[in-house]
Formats: sequence, C-alpha cells, structure tokens
Amino acid sequence: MNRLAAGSTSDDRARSSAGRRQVAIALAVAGVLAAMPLVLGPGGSYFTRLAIIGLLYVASAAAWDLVGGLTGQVSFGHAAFFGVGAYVTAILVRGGIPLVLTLLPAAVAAAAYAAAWGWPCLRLRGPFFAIATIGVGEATRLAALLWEPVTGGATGLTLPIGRSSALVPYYLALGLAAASIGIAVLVRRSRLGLGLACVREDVDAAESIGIRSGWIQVQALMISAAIVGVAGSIYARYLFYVEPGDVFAFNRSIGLILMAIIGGVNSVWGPPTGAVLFLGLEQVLAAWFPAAHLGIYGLLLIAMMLFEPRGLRAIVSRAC
Amino acid sequence: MLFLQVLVFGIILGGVYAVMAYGLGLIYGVMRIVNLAHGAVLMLAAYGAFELHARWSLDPLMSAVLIVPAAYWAGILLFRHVVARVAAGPALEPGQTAAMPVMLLLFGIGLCARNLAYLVWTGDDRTIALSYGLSTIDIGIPVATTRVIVFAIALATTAGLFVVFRHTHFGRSVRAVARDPVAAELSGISVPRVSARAFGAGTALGAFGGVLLATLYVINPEFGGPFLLKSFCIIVLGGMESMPGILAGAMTLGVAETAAGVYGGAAWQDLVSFVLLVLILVARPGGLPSLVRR
Amino acid sequence: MSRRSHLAAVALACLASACGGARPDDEIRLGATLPLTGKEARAGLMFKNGYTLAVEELNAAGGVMVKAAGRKLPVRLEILDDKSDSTTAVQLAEHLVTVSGVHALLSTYETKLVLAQSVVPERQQIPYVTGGGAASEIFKRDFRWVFGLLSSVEAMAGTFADWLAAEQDGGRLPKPARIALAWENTAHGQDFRNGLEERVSRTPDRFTLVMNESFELNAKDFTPLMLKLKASDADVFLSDTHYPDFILQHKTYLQMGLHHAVVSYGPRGAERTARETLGAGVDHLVSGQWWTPELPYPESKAFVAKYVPKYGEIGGYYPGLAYESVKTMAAAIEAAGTLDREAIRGALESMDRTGAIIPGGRVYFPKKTGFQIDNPSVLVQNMPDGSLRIIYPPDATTGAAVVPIPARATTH
Amino acid sequence: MLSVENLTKRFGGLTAVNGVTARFDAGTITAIIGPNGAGKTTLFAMIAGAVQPTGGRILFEGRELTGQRADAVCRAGIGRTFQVVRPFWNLSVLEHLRAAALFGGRRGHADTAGILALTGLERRADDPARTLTLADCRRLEIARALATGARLILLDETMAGLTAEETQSAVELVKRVRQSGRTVILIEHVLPAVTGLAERALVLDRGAVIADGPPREVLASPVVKKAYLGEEG
Repeated sequence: MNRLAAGSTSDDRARSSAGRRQVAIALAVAGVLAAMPLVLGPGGSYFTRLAIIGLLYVASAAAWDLVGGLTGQVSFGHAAFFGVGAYVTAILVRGGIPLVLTLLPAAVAAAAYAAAWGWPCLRLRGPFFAIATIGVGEATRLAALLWEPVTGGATGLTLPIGRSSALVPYYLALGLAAASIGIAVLVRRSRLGLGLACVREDVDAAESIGIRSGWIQVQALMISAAIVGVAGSIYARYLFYVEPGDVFAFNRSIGLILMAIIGGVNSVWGPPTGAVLFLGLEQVLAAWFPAAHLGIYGLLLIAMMLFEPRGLRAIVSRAC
Repeated sequence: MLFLQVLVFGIILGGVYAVMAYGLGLIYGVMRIVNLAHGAVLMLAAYGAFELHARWSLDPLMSAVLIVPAAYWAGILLFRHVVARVAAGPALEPGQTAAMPVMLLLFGIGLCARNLAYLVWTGDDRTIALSYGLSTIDIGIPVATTRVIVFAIALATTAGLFVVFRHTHFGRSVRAVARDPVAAELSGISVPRVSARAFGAGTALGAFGGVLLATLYVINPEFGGPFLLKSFCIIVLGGMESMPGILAGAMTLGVAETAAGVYGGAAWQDLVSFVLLVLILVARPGGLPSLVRR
Repeated sequence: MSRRSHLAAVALACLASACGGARPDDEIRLGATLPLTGKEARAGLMFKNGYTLAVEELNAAGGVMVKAAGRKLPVRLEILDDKSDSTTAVQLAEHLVTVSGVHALLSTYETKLVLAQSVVPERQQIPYVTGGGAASEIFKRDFRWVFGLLSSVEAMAGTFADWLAAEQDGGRLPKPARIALAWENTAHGQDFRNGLEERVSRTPDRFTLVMNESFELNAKDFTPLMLKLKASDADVFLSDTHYPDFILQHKTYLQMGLHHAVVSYGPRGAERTARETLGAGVDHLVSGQWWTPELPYPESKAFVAKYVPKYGEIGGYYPGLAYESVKTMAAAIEAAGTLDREAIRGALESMDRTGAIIPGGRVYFPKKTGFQIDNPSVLVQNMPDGSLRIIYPPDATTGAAVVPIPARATTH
Repeated sequence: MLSVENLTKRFGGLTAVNGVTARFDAGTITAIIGPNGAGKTTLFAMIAGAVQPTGGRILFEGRELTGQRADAVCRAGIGRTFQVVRPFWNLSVLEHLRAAALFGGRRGHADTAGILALTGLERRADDPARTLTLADCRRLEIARALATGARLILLDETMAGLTAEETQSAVELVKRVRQSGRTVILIEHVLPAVTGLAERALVLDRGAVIADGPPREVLASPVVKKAYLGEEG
C-alpha cells in the first residue's frame, strides 16, 4: 500500500477502513502502555525505565523519518537536536523551572538550531547532506565540550533528582511517542508532506511547480528537530545527568538511522517498529553477545542493504 | 618566527593528513561512493603493521609491501561481491539511486571491522616502537623524523598517482569512468572491472595511509574514526576529485588546525575540521557544482 | 503482525521478570554493572577480577557474619555488562535492584557512567560504594546512598601540589614555581584543573600558573600545545591525559627537545608499554594513582600476591579499588548486623576502617565531601632502571624523588 | 505577455545564449528551433528560472522576473516541462496535479478533472508515474504544468521519441492547451509538427536569433537552411 501523503492510489473506502483499523490498534497499544506501570506497580520500574528509552526511540525514529524518509535527506546529525533539547531542559531545571515547562523551550531551541544549519545544508543532496550532517553533529558535540560555563564541559550537568517518580518521564515519553506518530501521519496527509514527497523525488521538478524546496525542507527538519529535542529533554529528566559525550554521541544518530532502516524508511509505522526491534535487539545483544554487538549491527546493516534496503516494511508487505 | 613555525608544522601535518585521505578521495572521485569503511581500512592496516612489527620486527615501511597488495585484492573482492551488488540493487525508495544503500552498507562493514578488532586485539592501546620513533630532523626547528618521512611519502604518492592517472592505460580508463561511465562503457571500457580496480586501489591507498599513521599514533579499534572525519573535510576542501587537490586540502587543514591551536586554544584544533567541512560544503556551491544538484 | 506479537513478547518478559522481586535472605546478594565491552573494557575486566577475588576471599572464610541471621552468610555477586554506555548502566542497575533483588550495589567504572548510574541507588534507596567514579560532581548532589572510595581528582591535584611544596621546602624547586598545566577536556581533566587552580590561588607564594590549556581526547597533533608550553618558560609541566594522548604528547615533547624540572601526565607514565614506546624518554615522569601494586602496605602486598598468579599483570589502580569496594561493603554489612538497607547505609556513614590497601590505609566517608573519601593519592616516579619509586605520601615512600629531572644528554 | 531583452548566458568562456531579444504575445504558440547546441534549452532554463542569466532582463505580464528562482517563476504564472521527462516517479498522476495546484500559486483551485480530461489521463489518475509510458509521462508533465495555474507554458521537446501517432495526439494536445487560453512556447526538433502547430518560429543559432516569423517562411529562408545544413552536413 502506498502510504504517501494525501494522495491516493487505492480505493478510498478500503483505505479508510484500514486506517480505522490502524488507529484502533494504535489506541489499544497506547492504552496497554498507559496502564502498564500501574498494573506492574513498583516492581515494574525496570520495565518502566526500559520503556521510557523505547518510547523515546519510537518518537525520535518517527521524527527522523520526516527528514530521512519523507524528505529523502539522510541525517547523520540528529543527536545534535537530542543534545540541545537535553541541555535546555538541564539548564532550565537547574534554574528551578519545573520540567514540564522546559519541554516547549527545548523544542523551540532544537527547531531553531535546525533552522540555523538546515537552511544552508539542505541545499546539498544525498551523500553530501549526509557528510555535512556528520560535520554538524560532531562540531556541535565539540562545541558543547568547549562551552564549559553553559554546558559544564565534559563533566556535564547533573539535575536535582528530588523525590519525583519515574512515571513522569514515562508518561511524557508515551505522550511524545504518540504525538510523534500522530505528526508523522498528519504531515504525510498535509500540503507539506506532498511537497516534501515531490522534493524527494526531484528537486528541480518540484521547484518547477512552485515548491520552495529549501524552505519546505527546513520546515520538515524543524519539526523533526523539535520532536527529537523534546525526546532529549525527557531523557535529561530520566537520567538526571546530561553530558556532551552521551547526548551528542554520534552513535545516537546512527541508532536512529538503523531503526528507520530496519523498519523501513519513509513510512509512518516502519521507523517506530524498527525502534522497538532495535531496543529489543540491544537488550538481547547486551545479554547474549556482549562482545559482538557492534558487529551484529554491522552485519544486520550489510544484510539489509544486500537483500532489502527498504526494510521490514517491504518484507512484510511482500509476505502478506 | 612563531608564524613560520605554524606554517612548517602545519604543512608537515598536512602530509600526514593527505596520506589518510587519498583512498577516500580516489573512491569518491571515480565512483561517487562515500566510503564510510575508510576508517576501518586505516585501522586494520595499522593493526597489520603492528602485528608484522611485533612478530617479525618488520618496519612498517617494509610491511606496506605486504599489506598494500593484500588490501588491493581485498578491496576488489569486497567491491565485486558486495558493494557492486548493492549498487546495482534497489534503493531505499524506488526511483532513487543506490548511493545511500552503498553508504550505509560500507558503514555496516566498518562496524563489523571495528568489532573484529575488539575481538582480536581487545580495546587496549598498542604502539609500534621504532628505533627512529623519537628522532628528529633539524630544518631550523626540530621536526619529527617519522613525520618528515610520511610527508615525503605523501608528496611522492601525489606525484605517483598523477603519473598513473595521466600515463597508464589503467589511469586513463579510470578517468574515463570518473568522467562519464556511460560514455566509457560505449568506448569499450569495462566499467565494472575498472570500478573494482579503482575500489581496490582506493582500499590499497587507505591501507598505505593506515600503515604510515601506525608509525605516528597509538592504535586501538577506534583508530579510524577521527581520521575518517578529517578525511571528509580534506576531500571536500580539495574539491573531491583530484589528488593534488587532496594534498592542498590536507595542507590547508594542517595549517588551519595548527594555527587554531597556537593562536586559539589547543582544544579548538578538532573543531576546525568540522566547521571547515560544513562551511566549504555550503559556501562553495559554485566550485562544487555536482554537490548542489543531483 | 510481527509488530504486535513482538510488543506482547516484550511486555510478557517484563511482567515475568517483575515478579521475581522478593527473595529469601539466606545469602548476601551484591550487584554491579561493569564496562566489560566497549571502550572501557580493559579497566572493566580488571574491576571484575578485583570484585571476584574479594568475594572468593570472603566466601573462603565462610562468608560475612550477619548478626540478624545468626550466622555467616555467603556472598553472591552478579555482574552485568553495561557496554561502557551510561543509559545501559542505569537500566541494568535498575534491573539488579528490582529484578535480581540485590542487597547492595557496587559501581561500574568510569566517572561518567558512575555519574549517570548513581541516580539509581539514590532513587531505590540502596547502598552503593563506588571505586570507579572520582568526579566530585557525583558527590555534590546531597545524595545519601552513594559512597566514594576514590578521592576526588581535585584532591589528586592537591596531592601533586603538596608534593611540589615539599620539594620546594627541600630546596629542589624554585619558589614560586612556574607551572604549565594541560588538561584533557573530560570530567577528569576538568577536575584536575579545578583542583590545581584552587591550590595555585590559595598559595600564590608557591605557585604561578603560566599556561592553562585544554585539549580534545584522542587528538592527532600536539605541536601547538608544545609550542605554547615552550613559550611559557615553566619549571613544572603537569598534564592530565588518557594513554593515547599521553604517548603522542610526550613524543612531541621529546622531539621538541623540551625539559622541565618536573614532568607529569597525571595518572599516566608508569605503563610498561609506555617505556617500550618512548624508551628512556619516560625516565623520571611522575604519575599520580589512587592505588598501585608497588604500595608497601602489607595488606596491599598480600592482595597483589593473590591477584597476579590468578589474573596476571596489574595495569592500573582498578583491581585494587574493586577489591577494596567489596571489602568495604562487607565490613559495612557486618557492622550493621543485618541486611536492612538503611542499617548498611548507616554503617557506611559512620565507618572508619583501617588496614585498607589504598593510600592512607583508612576508609571513611566524610559528610562534608558528600561521602567521598579524602585520602591522598600515591605519587610514583619512573626510575631509569625501569623500576617505580613511590615518592608520596610520606608513609608509603620507597625512595627519594629525583628533582629536578636531569637534562637529557642530547636530543638526537 | 513575455518579453526577454538582450538575454545572455555565459558558462565560463562559452556563450550559450548571446543577447536574445524577443516578445511573445498572449494566446500564441511560438516554436523555438535551431540546431543542436544553439542555446534553446539554456534560453528556456533562464526563462524558467532554473539558470540565472549573465545579462539581460525577463519581463512577464509587466513584472520583472530576472533573477527569480524557479519556484517563484512558477508562482508568477509560468509552467514548464523537461527535455528528459522528470515526473515524480513514486507519486500518482493525481498527486502530481494536487501538488502542482497546492504549490503553483493558486492554493489548490485547479480544475483537476478538467486537466485530466484535457490531457487524456483520466484513466491513469491513480497510477504512479513510474508505470506510465513515455508519451503519458509527457502528458503528465503538461498536466502538471497546467495544474499550477500557469498562463504561459514552456514545452521542451514534447514530441521527441514519440511514434507518429503519439506525435499527432501531442500536437492536438498542445492545440487544446492553447484553446484553453494559455500561451505556449515550445522547443521542437520535429519540424513538421512545428509547421502544423505554431504561428511563429524563432530560429536560434550559436546563441543568437537568426530568423523570426511564420514557420514555413522561416524554414525556407537561406540563413536557416545554412545553419541546419552546416550543422548536420
């Protein structure tokens, strides 16, 4: 099924019933997840913590795909947004502002940062955009290391832990994941989504029908960055500790790419599914093959590129 | 006087940076493939030099004679059986080129190589102790002998590559493929074969760089990462195509880093390359027209 | 399909594991995560050896006496691999507490991992002893459950200052001494700088800071740094580095033909591989350690005698601190006489144990530092014959320091 | 409607278009012809905003378009097709029209049904572009340009590579486009099609206009014959 944008290749009625089924499944999953910590009680805190990370993965992967999939610009630098969000929250919370009030500033800061470097870099296509994002990501990490008065340098910043419960970041993360998937759906149905699809297919042709290719891509990057920024912000509250080497880590950006590739780029459900699988894989690898986790990611990537670069989505749709 | 020192040390550092970037530049220039496994090639070759030195006390410059051809053939095999298959396969999305899958594939290969290094050599730091490792040559200021050797080799490599590309059949066919694969195919050049050889040559150059770097730096599985990122900066600075361009780019970066370290703070050195990378990519669309539009 | 079934599987697994919370108290369960893979794997493994050796030693003696149980209880230690990753270190610590039901936690290694992980004991209210995290940032958060066996890096810088002052008083260093400082841009480096800056500003008659530069981890060129060092005309060069940067930095130092009365790369310099690489270039370097196998204390010598035949060469302070962490926790449990967390915590807070293998030989957790031990570090100097000489603290010295470093005959 | 004044483009030392001045009136079909390398496509690209001129001006409906980027030119009311077809391969025909209508300047008020009927693509409306034939792709590009609400359409070799039958229907299509009130400028190599279609032909050679007038007269003129023969002979 072609999930591209508003556009519609298949029969409308079938689509809307499939859509309704998807919404029902999504709501059911969300409901179960929402009830889970309450059912598990205090013994479930391991689950809760694992789930927070998983939900942040889901949210970020779906957001990454707005740029990497829908726009077709593979970003190796999304950790920059995660880190900016995390730092904004850390700094504000240390200044005595309640966490919830820091989410919006984190989103805005990440989006502004995205606009600042996205505007020039998004003119580049394919591998060049990718290389530029590697540069931006690493430059951001190094700058954070050097900007000690604000970021605490390599030591980073600790957040006051207070007596608050792990459920706060859990529900925030759940909300963010839901919002991120919701935004992924909405963007794909909107004018913006259609324009991005055109830009991805052919920049010149897209411009020939009046699409401002630069601006429209910046919009996508900003939305994506805002979501990932909020994910970073929740992460800061989850870990109570923010440090450049962790929040700006290149591996974070790579992780997002892997998630999207595993699930299938350019789809609403592919990257989130990939995120869940990635989390599972991480846990399994940590337990069973601790010495080989890098290599297994590598082999997975090689195998996917050799046999199905379009990810699980394509495998599933072939099987059905 | 200080400025002169910055210039001299910067240019010599540029020689070091050039040898690490040639392989990446060749593969990109010919096939438009961004070889994210380049760092792993550097790292494995460095370990190769380490092993040969540890077992048979072979000087790295001698071990290059063994490692470089091995890397050439490994590159050719890798290209034929893996890279070319992905390049010919489907893209992430139908209708697009397979550039991203190839890039991600090579990244995956790099991950595997790093993991392999952890398994074989552990995460410990290794060094190659050379009799001349600490000696210096006085050219008004004392300069490390190893660096001067690497610098001289960098110049010689550029000259050698220049000759190869201009005056050999292989070089001419590589240039033809780089200019226009379709036209090359029509004029009777076997593009797959030339591409495989070019990939092999790029891998061999990378391995050569790795061997040379092993004489200067501590070796561990993460050895390649920083070099890969700097290499990007260099080939972008150098205009992506030509070997003299890479040499010039490397020296520019070397001088820029040294100047940043001396006139700014030592900690700014690494930042320089990334900032330059982004600035050049973004600010020179005229000079790099191929970058702006597909 | 697979999406849903996978989610269900994860959920089930979590439910199943969550039920395993309560266990009988017929043994003492300790838990720790360690970086057994990833970039800190080498230290992680030595930590594991140290932990394991101490636990074996306790169990060989029949376990640890717990008064409430009326007998000695065996100790069981569960170690998980956190892959040198802070998120994993947190998750797995949580797992140890809630799923494995450990009575107390020992820590992972590496300051940043400990910074992240130490939130878990505080939230779960479970005693936590760390021999792997030194950053004072860990202890500045008013935590009640986190106890540090490593003196802060600031304190280590202070030890260097104390020793330099002693050399000044012996007339072997000028007063004030001109110090050039280089620090890696990591938590360790920052703390080292903070400690030294504080001492310099407190005793301006003794020290002046003529260079204060940071550098990135795994740098590829230290020429600019050395040019600056040369221009600074210092008496003492103190640098705080990781191993790869130490090698490259000192190589550049030697190649530039620099010379100072005292040269130190913080914790580096005593490694056997450093001498293989840099030869006589490492002679007289001074390094600061939280523990070293050369310490002349009998307890320390006994530990080394047991460790080396079993696990081989000791490279760094790691196994010693790991060993001491287990010993400290066991002592606290014995003193508490129960496995009650609050009681163990109380025992840690009021602990003042002697006979430890770490420099100073005393284990105590002062409240004013946020329960971080405040012992001196041990300073070691490389001798030209390849031996190591302990030159500080005074109760552990094995010879006099060579200050100033004699000029090298020629520079090639 | 459109006028270009002294339009010039140099690539390095090469002058692709050299001081072209011309006016195009509303409701007409003008063919731009000339041998290979005459600068036709460069001239088009400059009008469409894809290439920025080195010198000269472009005026459209009295507005200065010189220096505007392609997307702004489109929103000003000029639509185009490409010499080598460039549809959005993974989008359906209808999505092409919807995107063009949404971004082309009229905010979605395009008569998509009418355009589908005009271009004969009704039956393929839901098919992705990658499944269309070359002739249908050409139609799709015209439909896409129309859906932007363009009043002036630039057609770049719309008939190249088509069969005789397809060419005929393409000629009909262009006529229908004009009848719907649009102005058309086309580059064409298929000369018989030009004579049956355009009122006026503009002949370019080496970047300059060498003839201008009704197609039959122009093609008969000795200068034009020489230019073509010189190239092809």
